[in-house]
Amino acid sequence: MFLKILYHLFVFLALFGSLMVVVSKKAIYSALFLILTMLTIASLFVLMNAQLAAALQVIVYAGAIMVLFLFVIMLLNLGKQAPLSRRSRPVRWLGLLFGVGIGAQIIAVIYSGFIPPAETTAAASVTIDHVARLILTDYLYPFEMISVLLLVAVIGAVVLARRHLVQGVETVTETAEKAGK
Amino acid sequence: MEYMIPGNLVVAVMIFAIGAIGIMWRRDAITIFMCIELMFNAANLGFITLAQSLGKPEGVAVFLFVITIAAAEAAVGLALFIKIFDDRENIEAEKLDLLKR
Amino acid sequence: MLIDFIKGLAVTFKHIWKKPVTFNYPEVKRPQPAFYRGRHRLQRYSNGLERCVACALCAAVCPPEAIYLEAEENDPKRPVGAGERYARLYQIHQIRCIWCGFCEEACPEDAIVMGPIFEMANYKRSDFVCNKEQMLDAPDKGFGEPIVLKVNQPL
Amino acid sequence: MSRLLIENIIFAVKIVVIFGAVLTAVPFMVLLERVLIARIQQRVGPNRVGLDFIPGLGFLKGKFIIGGILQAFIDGAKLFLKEEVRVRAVDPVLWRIAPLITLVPAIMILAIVPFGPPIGLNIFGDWYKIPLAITDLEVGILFYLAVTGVAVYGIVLAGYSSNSKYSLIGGIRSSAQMISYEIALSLSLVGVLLIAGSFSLSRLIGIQSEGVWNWNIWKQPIGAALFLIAGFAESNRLPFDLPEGESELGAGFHTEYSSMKFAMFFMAEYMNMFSYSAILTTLFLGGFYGPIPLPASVYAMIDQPIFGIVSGVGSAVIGVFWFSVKVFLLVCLFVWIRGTLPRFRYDQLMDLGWKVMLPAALVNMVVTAAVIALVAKPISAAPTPDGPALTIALLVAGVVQVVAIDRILTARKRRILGHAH
Amino acid sequence: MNGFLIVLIPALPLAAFLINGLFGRWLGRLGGWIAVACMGGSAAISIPLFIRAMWGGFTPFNVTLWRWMSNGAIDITIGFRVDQLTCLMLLYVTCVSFMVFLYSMGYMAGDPGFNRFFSFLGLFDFSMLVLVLGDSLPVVFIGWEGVGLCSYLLIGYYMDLPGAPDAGKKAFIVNRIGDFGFLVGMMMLFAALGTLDIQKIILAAEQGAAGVGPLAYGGAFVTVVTLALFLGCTGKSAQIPLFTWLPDAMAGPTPVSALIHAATMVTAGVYLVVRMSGLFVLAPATMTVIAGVAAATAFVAGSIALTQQDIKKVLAYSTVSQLGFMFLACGVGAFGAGIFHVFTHSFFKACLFLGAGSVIHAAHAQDLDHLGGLRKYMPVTAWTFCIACASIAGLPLLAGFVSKDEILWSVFASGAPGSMLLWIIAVITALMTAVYSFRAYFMTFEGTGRLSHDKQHHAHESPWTMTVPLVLLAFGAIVAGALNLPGVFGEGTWRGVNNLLEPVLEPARKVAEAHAHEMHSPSLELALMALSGVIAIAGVALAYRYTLAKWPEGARRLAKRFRLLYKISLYRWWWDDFYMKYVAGGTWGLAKLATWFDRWVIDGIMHGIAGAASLGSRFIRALQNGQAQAYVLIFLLGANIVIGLIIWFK
Repeated sequence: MFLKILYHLFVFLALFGSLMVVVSKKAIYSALFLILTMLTIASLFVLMNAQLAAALQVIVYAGAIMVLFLFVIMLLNLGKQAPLSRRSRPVRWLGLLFGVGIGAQIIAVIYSGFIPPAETTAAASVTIDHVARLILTDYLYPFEMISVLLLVAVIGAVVLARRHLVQGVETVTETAEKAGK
Repeated sequence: MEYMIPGNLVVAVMIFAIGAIGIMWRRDAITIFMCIELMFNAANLGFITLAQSLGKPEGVAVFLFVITIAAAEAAVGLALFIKIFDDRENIEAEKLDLLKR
Repeated sequence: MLIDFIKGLAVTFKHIWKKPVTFNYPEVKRPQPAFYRGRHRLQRYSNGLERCVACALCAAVCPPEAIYLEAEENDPKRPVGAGERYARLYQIHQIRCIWCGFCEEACPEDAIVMGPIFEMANYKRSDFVCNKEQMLDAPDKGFGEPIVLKVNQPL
Repeated sequence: MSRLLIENIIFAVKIVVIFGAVLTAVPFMVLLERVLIARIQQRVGPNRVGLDFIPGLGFLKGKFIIGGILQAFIDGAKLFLKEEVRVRAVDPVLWRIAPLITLVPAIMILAIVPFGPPIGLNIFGDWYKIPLAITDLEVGILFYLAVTGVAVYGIVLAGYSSNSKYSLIGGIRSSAQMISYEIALSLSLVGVLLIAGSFSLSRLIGIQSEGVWNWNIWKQPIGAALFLIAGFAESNRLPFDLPEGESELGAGFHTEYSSMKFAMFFMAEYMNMFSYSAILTTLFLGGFYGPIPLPASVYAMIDQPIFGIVSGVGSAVIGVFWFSVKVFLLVCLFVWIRGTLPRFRYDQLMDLGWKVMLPAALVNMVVTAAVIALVAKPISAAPTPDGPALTIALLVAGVVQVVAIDRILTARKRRILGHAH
Repeated sequence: MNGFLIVLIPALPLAAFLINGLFGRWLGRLGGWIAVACMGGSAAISIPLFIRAMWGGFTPFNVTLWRWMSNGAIDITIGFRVDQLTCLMLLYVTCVSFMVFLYSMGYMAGDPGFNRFFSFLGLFDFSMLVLVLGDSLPVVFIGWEGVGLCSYLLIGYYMDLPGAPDAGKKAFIVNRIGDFGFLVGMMMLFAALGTLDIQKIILAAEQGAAGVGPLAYGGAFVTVVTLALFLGCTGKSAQIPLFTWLPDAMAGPTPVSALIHAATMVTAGVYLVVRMSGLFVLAPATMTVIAGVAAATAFVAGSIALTQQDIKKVLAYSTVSQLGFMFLACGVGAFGAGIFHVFTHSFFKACLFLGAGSVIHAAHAQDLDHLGGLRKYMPVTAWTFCIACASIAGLPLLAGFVSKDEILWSVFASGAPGSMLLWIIAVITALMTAVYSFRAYFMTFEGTGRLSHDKQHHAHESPWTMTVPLVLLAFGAIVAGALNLPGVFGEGTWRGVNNLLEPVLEPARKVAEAHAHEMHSPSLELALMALSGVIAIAGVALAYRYTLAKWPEGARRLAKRFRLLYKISLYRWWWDDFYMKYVAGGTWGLAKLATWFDRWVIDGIMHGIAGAASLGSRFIRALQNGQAQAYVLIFLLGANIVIGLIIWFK
């Protein structure tokens, strides 16, 4: 009973948060509501006993990605945004239409029995052990590719940031290094 | 547990739809980016729900991949935004239409 | 590099066991050196007469013009000061004063000196105007004989 | 009374007791810091409001700490009673919740810290085994990482919402610093996790149970050092207190805060210090186990049920004692380092995080994994300490790494400074 | 013999590599001694292993180290296979390597890159031992690539000399071409069998011999696979057409030449063919190709060696020629004879290279025209060189005689298509072998000294670290033949290597017997043996006549009389020029053609299409307004339609 109330609270918070992401005027509020949504989704994971997923969701999304977002918002000092121009209005309303449409369609798919019914008797719980074995055996190549992707992303980010440095100031250490040489 | 499976999936779909609509409703690129993250999250919720209910670790594995991709995307995307901001003092998606030319 | 770090830690660790170098202030006060330029004092001769002759050199030399004095003729029968005149009113504005010590230098009679007192906090601005009575030494703290000036003699 | 209800009540009591104990400890940590810093700087330290205010204890006046022991409470009272000043330009909502977001994660970490071995309690004829930790999660370490990851938002939001340049710079610095050191923090723990083969804190303590030689610090010297340094960075303690940076930023992110809200930031900093010490103790310093294990017969004797109500009190007391001693010493270490090192420059901070700590953590991870694979330790189900072979191998690997890092850092320093000296 | 010791065999050279590579700067000469000790340790493990395999009870076994990667169909473990063939290979690889290490202590003394050299040597030996020990093709391939890399590093060791880096690159690139063949063969095998484990492949091959499975006898698939694998072997073992790297590789230090080109790397190809013999015999076409290529290589390289001026070049072409012999034996199905020639060859060729190195070390000259009469200065080198020459020339009863005669006999007796032609070529090559090897010996050590005065003054015997390996190797060059006396002396104990390899070669033998031709009589074998002895002696006599007795007028007249042949030999059959002009130049011309084609044909089509598209896109351009949001909108529309269709058709 208690869990059920909690569950509905989290569901409400998740939907509310995601709605506010779209509706909020200031970027920073959007970001904060996004964090709220992510945390409630993590809570939903906990309710489903997926502790690993919950922890990773918080660590990676809330702990790293969203901090980056906040960092950029603060760096760019984004305030309230102006309304869309006249030209974009049809896009906006059509987007609403199609968005609602796709949501309705997928929900229809869910209830039309595409998804296999859950095994009501305690399905074999998914532990870290299982996931680790799976990733390092069957999903080894995706795993390696993801690693390479991360590496590429890191290099890309460094390159993007680096050119900025070369044109502008150099760090104190670099200056000192040059002086040392 | 049982009430969670269709419930979570429906929630996931709704969040997904909200994210998709948000992409078209918002003006600055960074919020659009956040809406994409929202859609990622919705997908994650679906994956984990199915993984837990069917007892299949594959869902969690895919969840891990999604998270990693999101992280990579955030790093590069935000770096790009900073560069764009340096270049033209705003990051409004409407004005980023160089692809047209 | 790590050794340097450990050395630094060792230095601070040693300092933990050393005696504090600070004073437990209100109870224990740090002795001031003789040349400390604290609040002004007005000195006397050993016979109890004030040294100040109200020449106003101090007021003239004072850079922020913090000294104000009014002179008065000495009554020879009951002299207050040793000279022809004495300061009826002698005020130093301590908020204005910059503690430069020029008054001390300028005084021909060694009447004004700066003392060791440094606790001068007050609650009202008006209390910072220091009067002669606050600055004068006690009558028995005087030293030296007054030089007898001609102008002081009855003609 | 159903068993479930009683267990929940025990749970609630544990939360209250632990939370209360740690919150009470915070003022004393402030006092400890002030006294210790004073001693390092050869000052007397707080000695005004002491026990001598209590009638009959006047003779204590001016004595060492005793004289200032109430300072902690007086400080608290001052902060609570002060007038709160709110600048009109702040973003009110964010400005109000920022201190809360800072404080709550600092407290949440306590939920997974094991303070001592479990005790048994007899309630209405049933024996309950009560572990002296609020909960023992399967993913305890991940929980810890998640909570520390969230903690940054308080500071960032405080910086942003204050609508002041200094605060904003403090917030930006904080977020960059957190991102940089979070990775090293997480990676520094991987070695320990590999050794334990689990995320669970109880298991991590279990493998360190038999004496000082089983403590993880011998197996993971680099991991422990990196965790400590990253802990300094994450809790904004002195060599890394750039978000506050009094001399350049006023007070950084909390420039515009006063009174109770400032007190929350203040408390959060000390709570963080406490939690880091506690986690470090648990992961690397044997947790609540003493350096030399007592013989089993002694435990059997002191753990006997008392009045048929509680059992295991003896070992619990010993455990809490050792835990407290270790945490106390680590807090002293925090203060000691604060008293020793000057603040980093910003580029040095980034340099250290990305170019020293991250590679060192990665190398440590790989080396640890390789050593474990070579010594071929099967992951056993029961949490038992490993044989000395693994410890010695990892210790050797760790020492080699320490020397290598030292040489590399020295060479770097020489290269940066030139060969002037 | 447990797994730990087996792992130690490659691990010790690896340790030598790590120690010298990481701490060499501080260890100095001690690092070299450590490397020698490591290699000695490997040899000390290998020798008893071989003795047990040869005379004691020995069953092949596997050592599985760890699972490398496991993903769906791919399941690769890092593991070692120790069988009779491996034992034999281990024996001479480790022994010769040990000699070379020891020798290098003297030869490289005082070189600025001393420890770098030893670390490379260690890595090289590690790779070679992995190659030999690997139980599956990927592991073998690791070693295969490892020796390729190390040969690049070692050949280009004198990186400040003009030719060395280029020679290193050449070796590397030419090897890559061969490796490509190896990779292709490996992938084809994997695609067909789903495994790369050598034993499983051989098992599948045995089924193939019975006409079952993808590896059916004489099928196109098995032919292509074996040809691809053989392409790898031609690269690594310097066969036509990929042999040009080997002579250039003489730019490396001489011990490297001894190690790489005598005993280890170049024999990898032969080893692979023998290891996969069960597979190769299934493709008679491939066997014919191998035999043909090998005979051509032997002949071409032997003829080139006749006229080379550089002592190391002579030895290099001699190596290529001898490798041709080995492949010739494999090509006619006599794998045992081939591997035995590898074995004996490693001793006398290592001895020759090390002797040449000793000469270079002492005389600082390597041009035969400037050497001569060195025997009185360096008697040990001279005698060992002489013994090795006699062995390679095939003077009766020496190791080289035994193994080469075995090959000749196998070729003669195989009855394979064109075997008589092959045999004649082989005999001529054997004659040439005797001539060029003794030409090198006579011109270096006998006759009048042609050294300049100051160099002659400095000529001296080498230090003990260099002479001891020479003596040991010369000893090997004499007695190694005793391990496998010709079959005519009976099939007993002394036919050791053939008996030893019997279990390994059994699948191949079964196939061969199933398709057997007639056998020849022992008396014929004896006769041929006598013939090859005579040929060898004749070769020596020829060499004596033209390099000592009638030097230099006789040689000059000979060159003038066979002007064309002389030119062919001297200019190395214009192989390198051919490659330069037609392969490199052809590529260039092809590129020009492609440029023209690209510019006028492709671009023309492109421009046409583009024009059409730009006309057509006038209408579509309205959709492409450059706004990401509009694109997302269209994407959403598409998703709507797709899901709608799914629901509709459900």
